[in-house]
Amino acid sequence: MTDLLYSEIENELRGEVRGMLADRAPWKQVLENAQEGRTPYDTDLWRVLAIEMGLAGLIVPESLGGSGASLREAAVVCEELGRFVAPVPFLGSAVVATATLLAAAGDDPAGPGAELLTALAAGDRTAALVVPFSTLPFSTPPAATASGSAGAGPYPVFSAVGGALTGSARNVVDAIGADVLLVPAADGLYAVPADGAGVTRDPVVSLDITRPITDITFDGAAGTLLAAGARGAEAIRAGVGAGAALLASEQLGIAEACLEQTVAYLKERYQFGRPIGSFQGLKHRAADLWVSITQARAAARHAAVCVATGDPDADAATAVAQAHGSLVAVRAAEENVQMHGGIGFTWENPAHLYLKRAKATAIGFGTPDRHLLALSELFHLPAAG
Amino acid sequence: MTDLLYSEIENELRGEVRGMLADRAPWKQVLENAQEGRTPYDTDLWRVLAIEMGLAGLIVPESLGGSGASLREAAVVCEELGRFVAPVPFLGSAVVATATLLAAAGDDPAGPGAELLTALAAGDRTAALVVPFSTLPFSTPPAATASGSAGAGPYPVFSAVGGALTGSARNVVDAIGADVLLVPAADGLYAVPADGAGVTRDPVVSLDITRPITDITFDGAAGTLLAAGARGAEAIRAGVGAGAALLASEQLGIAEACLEQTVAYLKERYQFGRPIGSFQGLKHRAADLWVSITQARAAARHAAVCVATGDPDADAATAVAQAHGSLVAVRAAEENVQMHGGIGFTWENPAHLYLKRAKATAIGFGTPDRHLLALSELFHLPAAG
Amino acid sequence: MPPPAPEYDASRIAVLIKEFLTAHDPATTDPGEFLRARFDAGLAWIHYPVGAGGLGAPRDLQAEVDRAFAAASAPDRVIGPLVIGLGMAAPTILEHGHADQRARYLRPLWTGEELWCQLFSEPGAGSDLAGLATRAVRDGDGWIVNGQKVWTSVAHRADFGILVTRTDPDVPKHRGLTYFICDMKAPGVDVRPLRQLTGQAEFNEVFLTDVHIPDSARLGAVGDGWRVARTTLMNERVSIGGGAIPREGGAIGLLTTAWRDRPELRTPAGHTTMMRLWLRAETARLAVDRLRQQMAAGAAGPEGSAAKLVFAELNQEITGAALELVEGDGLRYDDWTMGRPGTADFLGRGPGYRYLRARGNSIEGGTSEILRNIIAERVLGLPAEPRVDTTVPWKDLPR
Amino acid sequence: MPPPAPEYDASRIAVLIKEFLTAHDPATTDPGEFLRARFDAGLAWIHYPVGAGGLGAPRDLQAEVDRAFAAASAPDRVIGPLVIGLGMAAPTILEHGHADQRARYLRPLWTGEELWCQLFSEPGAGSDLAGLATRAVRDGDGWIVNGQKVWTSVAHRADFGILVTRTDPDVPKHRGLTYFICDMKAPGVDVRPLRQLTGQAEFNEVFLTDVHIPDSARLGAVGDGWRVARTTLMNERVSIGGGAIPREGGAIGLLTTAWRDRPELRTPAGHTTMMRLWLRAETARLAVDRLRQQMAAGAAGPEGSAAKLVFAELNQEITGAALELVEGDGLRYDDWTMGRPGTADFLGRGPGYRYLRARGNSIEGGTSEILRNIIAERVLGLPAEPRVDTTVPWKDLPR
Repeated sequence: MTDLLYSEIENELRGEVRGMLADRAPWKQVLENAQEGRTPYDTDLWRVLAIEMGLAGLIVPESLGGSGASLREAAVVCEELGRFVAPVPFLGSAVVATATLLAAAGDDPAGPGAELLTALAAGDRTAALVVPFSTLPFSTPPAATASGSAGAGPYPVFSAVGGALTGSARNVVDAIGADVLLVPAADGLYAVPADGAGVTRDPVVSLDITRPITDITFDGAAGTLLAAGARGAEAIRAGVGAGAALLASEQLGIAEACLEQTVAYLKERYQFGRPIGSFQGLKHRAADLWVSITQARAAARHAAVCVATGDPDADAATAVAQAHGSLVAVRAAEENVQMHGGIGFTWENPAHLYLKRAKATAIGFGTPDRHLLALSELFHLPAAG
Repeated sequence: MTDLLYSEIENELRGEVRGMLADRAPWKQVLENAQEGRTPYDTDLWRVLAIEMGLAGLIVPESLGGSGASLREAAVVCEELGRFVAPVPFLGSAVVATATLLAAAGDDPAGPGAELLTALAAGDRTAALVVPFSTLPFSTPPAATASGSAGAGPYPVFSAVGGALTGSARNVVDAIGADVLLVPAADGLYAVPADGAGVTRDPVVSLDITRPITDITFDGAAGTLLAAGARGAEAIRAGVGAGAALLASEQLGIAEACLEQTVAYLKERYQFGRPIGSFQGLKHRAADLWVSITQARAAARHAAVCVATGDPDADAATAVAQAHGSLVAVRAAEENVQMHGGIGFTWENPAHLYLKRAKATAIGFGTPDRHLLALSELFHLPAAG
Repeated sequence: MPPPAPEYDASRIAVLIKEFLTAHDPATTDPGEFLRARFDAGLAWIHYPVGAGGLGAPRDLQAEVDRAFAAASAPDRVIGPLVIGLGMAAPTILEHGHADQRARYLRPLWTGEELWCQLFSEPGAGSDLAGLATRAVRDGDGWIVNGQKVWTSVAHRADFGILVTRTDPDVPKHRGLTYFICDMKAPGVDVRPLRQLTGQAEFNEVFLTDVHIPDSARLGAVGDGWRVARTTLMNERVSIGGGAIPREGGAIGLLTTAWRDRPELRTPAGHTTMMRLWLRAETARLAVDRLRQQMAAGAAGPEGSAAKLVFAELNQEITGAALELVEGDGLRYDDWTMGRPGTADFLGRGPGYRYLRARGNSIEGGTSEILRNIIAERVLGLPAEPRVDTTVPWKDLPR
Repeated sequence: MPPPAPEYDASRIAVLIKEFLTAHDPATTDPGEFLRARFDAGLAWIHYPVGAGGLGAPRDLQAEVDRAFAAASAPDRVIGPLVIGLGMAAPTILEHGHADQRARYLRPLWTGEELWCQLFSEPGAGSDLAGLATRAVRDGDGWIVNGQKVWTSVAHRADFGILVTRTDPDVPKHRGLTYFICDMKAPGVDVRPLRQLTGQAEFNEVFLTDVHIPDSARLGAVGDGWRVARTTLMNERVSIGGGAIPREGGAIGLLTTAWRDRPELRTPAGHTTMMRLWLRAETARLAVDRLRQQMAAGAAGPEGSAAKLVFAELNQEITGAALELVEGDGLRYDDWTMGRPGTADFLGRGPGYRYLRARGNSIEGGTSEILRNIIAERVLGLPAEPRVDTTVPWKDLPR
């Protein structure tokens, strides 16, 4: 049985991150940053988190300038970032891209991946893996298998001719501010400077106003091969897998924050001469949410530990955590709007920031429906027909 | 748009049936009849309903001694029988078997079907169609199509050699007391005297203790051909279709009775110094049930009218009414148990009679899952894969 | 109101319409003039009394009237911005207004020459509307009003607002209210856009600062505002969710279309979710059909609250499922620019907007929680919660 | 209770067990004698104090003790009928009983020589246990008890019952209760089977008519019965729903097995229902795993109530889906004959029985509604409902 509790180190890390976010990322600031026409990132906040607190290199080995922690600890950071809907590229750069690079670099401390990891760990640069945010984190995606859809693979693969990359991908997360793009190509995984020739990044109007997504097109952009052939694909699988597992922890943080906001409002809001939290119709729903969240916490912990340790249960654990986490985060966010009544439906209340984040994470790295299908295939429970 | 209201005649009919059942079929009597080891039928009650009130021949033309009413009016009777979980073979004999015979007899007033119809209408005899209660009411059942299961057809077809029938069927409803069995055979529809040679009826321990089911085996039993070939199959389709549509009305009656019992208990039961119906946690659930029941009523009416008039929407209307009716009846029955608390879990409270009836009707003539699949095929919404 | 004149049946009305159209050629008459004449002829809302735009005819003939005028290409109004006036202000003025008020307000309300809005909800009084705090204090033959209202659609364009105020804070809350017609152009009425989570500002906040309202604009007696407001609210609930929809009409049709058009999006769970929603949409549709038949037969049941409740739940679940169904496309929004739409649009724009807009369905016009209470108590007769707020003076209530 | 003796760790306990097994050869010692000796050696429940079957050792070592005795094929009891004694009576006697009571009751309770039942619920006092009506009236140095209890499992075989009575109807309900140990063989104790909707009579009704209980059988002070009863109830909730289960263990496994074995039963909606239940069973399992880890780390959270709540809901939904999945077979029941099972069997017998039995899961041992209240109020700190029943004398409450 995996250890589903938080270690003392994790609790300390959580406390530091939470304190910093409470100080530097109150929701009014987050909302202000997310006004239309702007990139929502808070670069000052990211500098503090990435460099001063060392979170950019949290999962990077100490030999490369990182903290040498694991995805387990990074999951705790994701919880807190979710709790604050913090507009920083931790998931895209410090989890997905970094985990991809770690898997690609292997044990070679002198390869190009190692150099890039060192830069990422230092917080000097950020990177993004150029796959759609909706990519399902399994090597043979059931989606493609089941539907026989055109793309066939789980994500678009770029063509590479003599190191010149051509192709496009939609809805890439945390890429708008990235310095380096990690690109799946037919013959392996490449690194491409984001400001290089032949690279076009089109910002997308994102449902989640606190997390930007980008459409990316390469027209013969020059790239450096990081991992050839299957090793590149394996690295991408590791990166997306890490992102998917840890997205469940982010969802846990979203759900917890929503329930806390709901409960606070239920206590302070009076109607009919009573706090509305004294009405059973509302309190029973809050109780049900709390129960779902205790389950989401156990599932997210299990997934984080499994990807951190390479446990053979990692795929199942991730699918379980992401499917359940999506349902719980969305429900908590929707209930938060509903139980706030009219005020929860306004722009000037934080509830919508969480609603948009929650719904986007339900699509991120596979919808619950896709995860259920994956689980049914993993456990030999075939669909009808 | 079909007329979804109750006519004055229907309201009068309802009043008479309800009055009679309230008088002759109180739930304690129904429970007493349903004790283990007994056939639950109340033959006295059936005599009154069938003969004195003329319900046995409700849908039989006046020329054959019936009332000349339609399935629309019969649906109202089904509502009331559901409301009282009345142990009489109305559904099996006066709806399914009678509708089958009507379709088989066509316009021939001198055929063997007509004679039998006259006997049924008079209440002298009852009949049962020998198909499993779980038969889905569509000629090309999606179940068989989709799964490619062994049986291929929607119900077992008996072999017929020179009028001698051989084969078996499980879970036949209202057959234990029937005088005549209507049998699907390879070359048409037959009538077989239930007490004839080669006929074996094995009573089954029924989940629904107020509605008996029977396993039937024929070993060369002598039968009379009622309708040859495809006409026989069409007649069976009509009978099962009528039963399925009207089962939704029975489910409506079940659900209404359950909600009424629940509401009465919520008003009379005090805990914490208050009637428990004043707790929002319970009252909101009662309100939701009431809403579902208003929908079930509209859907059941629509289905009854469609089968009564041969409307082309009949298949869809039946699937909708049965799928929704099953969900609502089961939920109303389950909530009735739950909101009664401990007392609802005992044998000496009527709640379980409704629970068992409701759950059995959810399987009867197709589960909600089967109906959803049928609807998805009818409306070109193909399943995945 | 006198009982409906028995002489009006469909054929008699048809004759009147024909005569009216002969006298007022739709093709050549000025639209405003046409509409005023139609009102004066009693062919506006025919079940209203003579002189108030109607004929005292049976209500169920109205649909035929509207069809006949539409068939003749008669001038008509854009209904959207008039919904509050037609659906809520008019029946309230009809029931509680005196003759002068009916004469002054009903015709331009119906013709669309004057727009109306509703000044009911407040930041501190949502579900508990009777707890509202906007104060009206006597000032000579008029009143001075101070307070803040929210969720006011059309306010930025409206000529009048129906307004509930507190005139006596020393009695229990339901007894100290008074109902007014507020001139939205009066000094001290400040309308500000209220932005929703969709990015749009469909609604407004209205700040009332020392607004003077003449006593002649009072509807009903002083202290009787709650009874008047209930007329308004009753009509609000009937007006929402009662529209006729075809099978697969509305949000479910957008979901099924996506399913049919894009096989690559299909999963087993997606199929089940869609079919279960399809079933619920279909039974909801049939229930509304039945409700409409009941109303036509003059036996409207309490199913109106149910229809609103069901519409909200279904629209929310369907738009949520539709957004996830399109996967990557669901990550994208169409436009966050703050617009000022005149009416709610539940089906327009992209799946993200529809999903977000649907969150309001269970809040606006009576929350789903309040509707469940109404059904439980008024329909099922279940006992009310123990009340702490009906016997103490409003000013002493905790809030 | 003294704090756990720090000297007991796993290895020290292992030595003690080894010494005990050497002194009492499991193969040759009389089982009753063996169990009594094990109790006296403090190896029964090792976290109990010395002299009460324990050593005051850390609770989390108990599992290792039980494993060691099992590995040695030591005599043991059939746990089923002992659950109420071990799980509820014992901790209550330990916390509230005096030395004589501990000495008299705990050893035969643990060895299984005496069976216990619980006389709490009444027809008029279910969720509102503190509203119970069974009266105990002083009679010399004892009490005379009259009343009716329900939902009493094992009562027909039990030697003793833990009993809550009303001793003072003139004070608010929580303050007028007193807790006793009732001799089930005493005159006036009449146990009758209570048949459930499954057909079985797993429980009993117990009628108490002029039953004499000596004051020495009182647990806790007169009027302090509610506090004592809370100890019992707290232990009840911990004991339900906290068991370890493997993936696809329990009811979900029966559903998935049917799915795998019978392709002809598969539909898209059936697949979705199953997979959603599979997911919920898996997350519930992980949550219980985490709860167990928290308890082992000495930081038990309030998740126990959640586990019971979730188990009930899941078991009900899974058994409901499983019954419909098998279609025709679901129309058949296995046996309506009234049996008298000693313990609840949620997984045995056919799908019909499992479905029906599961209905009780959300009622017995605290309804799901009460558990939600507990979570909302004690965990989330939400305000209580307005109470009408805590200040008035019990006898004046409406019921």
